[in-house]
Amino acid sequence: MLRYATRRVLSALPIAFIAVTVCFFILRAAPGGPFDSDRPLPPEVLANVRAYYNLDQPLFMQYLLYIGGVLRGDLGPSMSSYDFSVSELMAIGMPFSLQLGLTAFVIATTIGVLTGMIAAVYKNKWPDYLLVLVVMIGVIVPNFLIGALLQLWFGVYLRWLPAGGWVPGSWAHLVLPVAVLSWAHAARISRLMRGSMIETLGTNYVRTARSKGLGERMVLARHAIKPALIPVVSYLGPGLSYLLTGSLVVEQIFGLPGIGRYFIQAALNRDYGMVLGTTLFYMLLIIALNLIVDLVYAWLDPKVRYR
Amino acid sequence: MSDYVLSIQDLSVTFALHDTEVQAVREMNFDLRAGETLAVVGESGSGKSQAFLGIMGLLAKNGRATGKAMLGDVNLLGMAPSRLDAYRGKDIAMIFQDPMTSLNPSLKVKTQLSEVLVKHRGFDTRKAEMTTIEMLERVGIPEPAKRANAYPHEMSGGMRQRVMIAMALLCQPKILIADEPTTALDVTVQAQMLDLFKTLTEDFGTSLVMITHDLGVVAGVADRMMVMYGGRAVEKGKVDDLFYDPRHPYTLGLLHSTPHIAHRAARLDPIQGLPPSLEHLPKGCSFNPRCAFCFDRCLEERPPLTPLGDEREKACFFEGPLQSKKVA
Amino acid sequence: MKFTTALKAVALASVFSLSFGAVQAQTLHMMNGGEPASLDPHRVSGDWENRIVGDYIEGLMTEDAEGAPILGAAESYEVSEDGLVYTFKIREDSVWSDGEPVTAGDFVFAFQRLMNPETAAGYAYLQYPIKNAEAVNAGEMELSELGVAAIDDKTLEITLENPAPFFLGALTHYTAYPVPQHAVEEFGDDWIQPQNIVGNGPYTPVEWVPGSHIKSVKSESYHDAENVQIEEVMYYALDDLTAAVNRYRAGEFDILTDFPADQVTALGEDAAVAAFQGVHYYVMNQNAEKLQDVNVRKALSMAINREVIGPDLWGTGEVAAYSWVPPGTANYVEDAFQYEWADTPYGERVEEARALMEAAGYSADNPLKLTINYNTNDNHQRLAVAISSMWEQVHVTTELSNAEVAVHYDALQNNDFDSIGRAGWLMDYNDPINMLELLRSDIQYNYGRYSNPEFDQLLRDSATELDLEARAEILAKAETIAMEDYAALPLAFYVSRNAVSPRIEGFVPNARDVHRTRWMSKSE
Amino acid sequence: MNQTPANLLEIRDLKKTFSIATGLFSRQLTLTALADINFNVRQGETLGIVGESGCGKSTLGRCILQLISPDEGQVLWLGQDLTRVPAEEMRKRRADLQIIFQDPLASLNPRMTVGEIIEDPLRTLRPEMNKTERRARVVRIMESVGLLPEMINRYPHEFSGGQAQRIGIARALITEPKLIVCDEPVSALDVSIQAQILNLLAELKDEFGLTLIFISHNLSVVRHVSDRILVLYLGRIVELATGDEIYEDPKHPYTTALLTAVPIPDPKLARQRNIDALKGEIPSPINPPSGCTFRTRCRHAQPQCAETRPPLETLENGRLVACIRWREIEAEKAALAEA
Amino acid sequence: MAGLTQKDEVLTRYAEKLSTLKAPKGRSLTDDAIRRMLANKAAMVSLFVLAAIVLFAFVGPYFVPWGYSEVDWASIRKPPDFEAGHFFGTDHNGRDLLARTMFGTQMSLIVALVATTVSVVIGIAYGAIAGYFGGRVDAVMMRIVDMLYALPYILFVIILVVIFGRNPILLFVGIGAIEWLTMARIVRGQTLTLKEKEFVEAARAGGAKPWTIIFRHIVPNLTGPVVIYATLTIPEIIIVESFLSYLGLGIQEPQTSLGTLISTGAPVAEVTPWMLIYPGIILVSLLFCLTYVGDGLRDALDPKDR
Repeated sequence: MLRYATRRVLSALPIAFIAVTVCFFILRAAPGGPFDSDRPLPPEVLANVRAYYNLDQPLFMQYLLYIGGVLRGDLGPSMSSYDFSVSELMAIGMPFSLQLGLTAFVIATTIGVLTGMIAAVYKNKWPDYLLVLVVMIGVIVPNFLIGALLQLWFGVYLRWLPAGGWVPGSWAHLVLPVAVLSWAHAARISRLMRGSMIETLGTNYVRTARSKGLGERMVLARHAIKPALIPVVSYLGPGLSYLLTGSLVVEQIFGLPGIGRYFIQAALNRDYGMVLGTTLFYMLLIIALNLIVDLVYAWLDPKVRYR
Repeated sequence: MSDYVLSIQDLSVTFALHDTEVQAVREMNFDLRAGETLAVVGESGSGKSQAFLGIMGLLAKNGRATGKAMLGDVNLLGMAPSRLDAYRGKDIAMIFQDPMTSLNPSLKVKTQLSEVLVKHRGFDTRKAEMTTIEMLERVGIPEPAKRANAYPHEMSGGMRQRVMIAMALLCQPKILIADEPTTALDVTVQAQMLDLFKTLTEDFGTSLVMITHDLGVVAGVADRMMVMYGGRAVEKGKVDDLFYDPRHPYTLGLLHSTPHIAHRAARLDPIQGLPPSLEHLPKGCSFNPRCAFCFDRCLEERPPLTPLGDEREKACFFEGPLQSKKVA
Repeated sequence: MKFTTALKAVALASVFSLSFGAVQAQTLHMMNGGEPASLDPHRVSGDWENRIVGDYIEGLMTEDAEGAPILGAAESYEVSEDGLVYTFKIREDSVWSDGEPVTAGDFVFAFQRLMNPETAAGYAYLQYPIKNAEAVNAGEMELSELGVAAIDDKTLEITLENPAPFFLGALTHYTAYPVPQHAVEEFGDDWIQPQNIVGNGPYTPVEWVPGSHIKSVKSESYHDAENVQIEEVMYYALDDLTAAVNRYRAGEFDILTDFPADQVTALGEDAAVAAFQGVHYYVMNQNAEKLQDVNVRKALSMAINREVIGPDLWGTGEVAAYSWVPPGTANYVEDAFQYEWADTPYGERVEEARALMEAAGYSADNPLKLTINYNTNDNHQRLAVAISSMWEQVHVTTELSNAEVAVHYDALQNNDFDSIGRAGWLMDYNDPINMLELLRSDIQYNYGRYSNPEFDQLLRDSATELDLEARAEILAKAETIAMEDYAALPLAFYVSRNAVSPRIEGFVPNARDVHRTRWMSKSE
Repeated sequence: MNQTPANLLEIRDLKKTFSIATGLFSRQLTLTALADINFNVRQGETLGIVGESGCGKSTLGRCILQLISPDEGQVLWLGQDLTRVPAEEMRKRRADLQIIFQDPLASLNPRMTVGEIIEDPLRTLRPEMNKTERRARVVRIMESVGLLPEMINRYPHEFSGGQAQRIGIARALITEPKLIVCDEPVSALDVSIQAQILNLLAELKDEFGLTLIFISHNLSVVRHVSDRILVLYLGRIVELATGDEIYEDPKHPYTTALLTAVPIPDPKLARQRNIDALKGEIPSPINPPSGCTFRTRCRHAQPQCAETRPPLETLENGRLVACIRWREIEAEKAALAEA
Repeated sequence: MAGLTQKDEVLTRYAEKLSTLKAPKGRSLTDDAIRRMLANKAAMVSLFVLAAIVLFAFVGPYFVPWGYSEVDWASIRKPPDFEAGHFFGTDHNGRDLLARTMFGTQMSLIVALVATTVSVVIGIAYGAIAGYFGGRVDAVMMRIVDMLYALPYILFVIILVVIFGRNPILLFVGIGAIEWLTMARIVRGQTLTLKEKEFVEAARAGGAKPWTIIFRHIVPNLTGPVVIYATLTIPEIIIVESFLSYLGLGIQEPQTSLGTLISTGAPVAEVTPWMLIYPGIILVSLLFCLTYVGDGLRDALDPKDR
């Protein structure tokens, strides 16, 4: 299994490398630079600044320098933050983003699986309709809108929860962001789970389990859940990608110190180091989590072995 | 107290479709003696499987079984699933056609077997697993302790069906229902399997219901048989009687359709036409469009199942000898 | 290691964390806008950084509650007759927050560091009035040749290139702040990390959670500490202004330093909108064939109904701009210029403009095709949409094209745009030259490449003119020339938008939009 | 070997392996599906091929039709090696060689009407025909296989298995083939329909002068329709003989075992029968036993069976058998019968 | 050989027979699907609403008094006003919200269709090639897809948009080009199955050329899953578009889309609620309907579970 994991990671690295390379050159090809703003710098100052960031070097040299840095774990300087390097900003934002993302991921997956299962068991009865409706909101209403409305409702009108910000250790500050972030994911999981559970409940082996007189709860818990989870689990990878995308918005709306919000600002400001750093981070995160997802998958479906 | 372990009275199975209802099984009656083997023969759509799924409470959600299925003094039909679970797997067990899909692909073999003992016999896991391994050995699985730890997909079709049999027999049920247990298997494995059925039911004193479309399978193992057509039993009786002296044209047709290894006929003598759809059963006798002996009465009236003595019953108005008349 | 210190900052944040709801009376919660790029005065570039930096470092001059220059770290100053040499006396009791005295040497060190090409300070040019500054910054002269010298520990002498009546105002800018030489030399670039940082201002930063906030606490060693009321300031970084308003309304912020114009009603009485020295304008690309005709440019300008922009389009009441230099600018002639058609009713103006366009050969069938380039922003977009609709009346069809800031300004600077480009300018210091320079032919902010030798000459003349009034007249003349040339399209003067909770006192709306925390206090 | 010109098809040393890639970077496994296959098909006969699942019988059928290209060996069609015929020409040659499949519904494109399905081969193989001609022929052939021409515009899913199989047969017949490979044509059908289709095939064979290769796992069916029967085990021929010979006098122990395993629809016979079925199950073709591949399940296996692969021996009148001990076994049997 | 070769006489007879033949058209799979679809109430209601929205978006503009970019200087930021003909009110530029909502709906639909088409085209091409050629080609191609799944693709969309500007066509070709992964997987899986189907083998036995097999036998049988997935992709893309609009990377003014309208409306939900409510209602009902129609189509085309 360890060998499998290692090989998976190793085989994912080239694509990460290619992606970073492509990003690097696309970013450089993009019009505008990190120091173009409404207050342009005088040429001499600009020259100083460019020298400071090695931007005066030939492009390929810059690339080599960057890659060299990445291999040493140094993601280079951020062009919009003098006091912290990209690595430092990542190191600060990462624990938070991970906490937020994984909390949402776990909660959403759990809720999605549970609601999907309930909906499947009560197929075409009122619990099914109700759950499907509630869950659909997550897919249908854009998350920035849900975010703004929840903030307004729970933060401004009711004042039940903080409208934003982050105080370490305070769960109250995480409630709204996690809710917004999980909703869409939970919705997708729930829909998938409902479908696959309905299918599983119609399989011959569930019929076999029933014929053994196991009792409905046992049939569900031991015989149906695991196989029904298979399509759900294989969606978790792409689902995670969606979820992290959502975190860009959530971090921005709720003013959270994660790294998601850096990305957008950085892309707009041509903060090369930051864009690449964020991209790389998300990529590695997704690769890592995909690996975990695959291991879970192998556990669920014994036909898949680590080869 | 009857000597029947299972007594089915007026069993009907209906399925609610989008805007109609389809009756898959109509007014079925039969009794099963302890230790005997009853073959239920019919082509696809004859209702043979649905009848027994109905008895086991395993119909699809839109299906409903009515009538009585007396397991001793208990009526299995109309029982809440939670109560039914006390009998299913313990007193009455079932084996399905397709061993590939009937075993849970994500659970180890021993888990799927031992849970039956845990549930019905109250064994602890260890004891249940021990018993499981013994049972696997009994059904002829080599290296049972090792195989118990395997997943179904790691086994061949024959092995899987052996596992299914082992699973069904764990609690030494009174009744074993085998729904086309050998159809998906090779002839050689089929022969082994039939052998196994014979030995095990004798050993455990289990009554066996063998649902099949293959008369060859029936001939070797069954004591009595019931032929089904269009959701109804059309002929019942001892195996030898039905094979050597069929009284219903359909039974005869089936026999004539089955190729015989021992003699090569120039032509088979098949039943003409196609089996009816359950949604549009012909008026009168359901078999009338395909029947060579059909006459006016058959078109209007449905022949009831009438006893002929010596446990024999048939549902046909035609009284003459069947052999002499050729298909029109 | 920087890495570990950053983590410590987070750890620190947990220790200092306040439970939500229990707002301490003397903590000011300020929604400060963007994430600071740095706390190093030589590295920063935005007003959001200025709020933090200006609270922990004090220059020779600082701002009063109205934003006017007053003495800061200096207790007095003298200016030489020719206006070229400024001599400052630094407060005797002025110390850095670690107890080290603030010396003239710190200032010399700071100015030299600012101009050192290796520092790569983006805003160094603001201190170019200082003798040899430009050459030093370009690496053509030694640092020691910069016109800043320490006469003794507490006396600083600054020599200028030319007399600059705005120089005292320029000294309030963070580029003129001192930096603690001892700390910078000890920690290098890390002197700015919360555990190393020292300042001479009323507050000292103690915690920085990037992406979330910076916290500063009152510095007891500050010379005016007894009058500083607020004990603690939280500067929150938040890009989403709507979210900011929501959090303000949820009681999480005391001050919003910006808000979306449409939310003005949601904020009610709390909204503090004030004129702000700066102008929104449209650049007209003078190199574009179709804009060569001054009458076309005039017609375009006339056809714009500036009165609807502030009150209706943006909803924050920006004043219509019929001139280039914002009203109330210091060292200037009052009402120096205004278009003569400014008071003509809009309908008539449109008629006149249409006539001009028709004279230039345009008609409904042969419209003038323009593209308005603007940087992505809701207000800019609304303006562009509105103006394109206004121009429609004078046979102009417009295409709108937006890009984000970097791309937009890159295009403007390289004169790489079709015809019209949006721009805005906030004055760096309170002097008309800061506005008028934008149209000088040899300066890169002159995006439209307006070029008039007469105008350029007048600006040169003003630099050597010592008499303030005469200088003002020269500049006024220059403004008139440029405006009559329709060098650019002034649209509206900026306003600053703040929302201030009634709990806060001492916040005075002003044209510089500078509000130092030391002047404020907070009540329950 | 007796090579009469009446041989329509000759198979020489045919071999086919499949490589199974277990993963992108892992090593490949080789599965030998067919090896050392040699036999002839005579004009007008029906050759049955039997064996358990996985024995290679379907692969053999497809290799003959060049739907799969064999690794080695020749498929001589009227003396010409089909494995060397260029693809374009092979396509034209397909008019002569057709196939009927096991799963009648799966073998019909669900989005085409019956008429289109039956007509389809004509479009490529008889480009000279116009639409009416093609249609007329479709109607004609539909009648021949017992389908009502009114059904020409229906879709496959509207038919039952038996009817669908008739459509499949019609499609195979439309090009006027000389040889049809019937790959388990009745195993998916109900008993009563099975017989109808078998009868139909027999009729059509006479009517159109066809030669059939009839693949099935059901020995009773094969016995019923075939003139000669080829028994395959793990990709190799173990016996080839006429139906009567196979049934009455099987030489290979595997054939014997197969015969005893066949269910007999006759209760008395069935009860008498000593079900001396095979031990165990068919080994994996990826890693077949050495020597005689059947030895692991053979009652008569001796140590020497593991050493050499038994050669395919030709007996009188072209009968083939691959067992080094068949004579001894025969003697044993005779001795047993006497005792 | 008595059979077929006696062409002339026998076949002429059959040709005559053919001309008088009454052969009723059978129910194709599509007919069946349509029938099932018609029986699905939720899907039919959704389809009806969807048709209404499409009509609203594409025909509506001809019946409203204001153009989508026309500024009414008399009413800037005004609530619905029937006298002035602003049935949905106006935005902060004095533009009629009804006209803009119509235009925005139109744009969102077009964008979704373009992007979906792109994803379908790429997905089919990629999936069919991988599936049809199989083996190593397939393994490598699908491994690439697996790995691309691991990329935070929205980041690339953002980078692309930032770089190539806000050309809507380009933008949504871009989104489509990234959305194709799932499509490719579905098509590939389906192709693999179809390729092994006996009717494909039958076609080969009937002498069909490879491209005939692909276009006549494989592609038509892909329609089910492709249509199902495409209907599910449409709402997905509308959401992605609104996300980009929120980031300020959406459609170029004065053109608009539902996403843009909502992201401008959301911040002023309290001040000028009509700016959020009307486009919001349209967006939500559009997506709801698309989802139900998608579900309905799936049930209709893939009637495994009924």
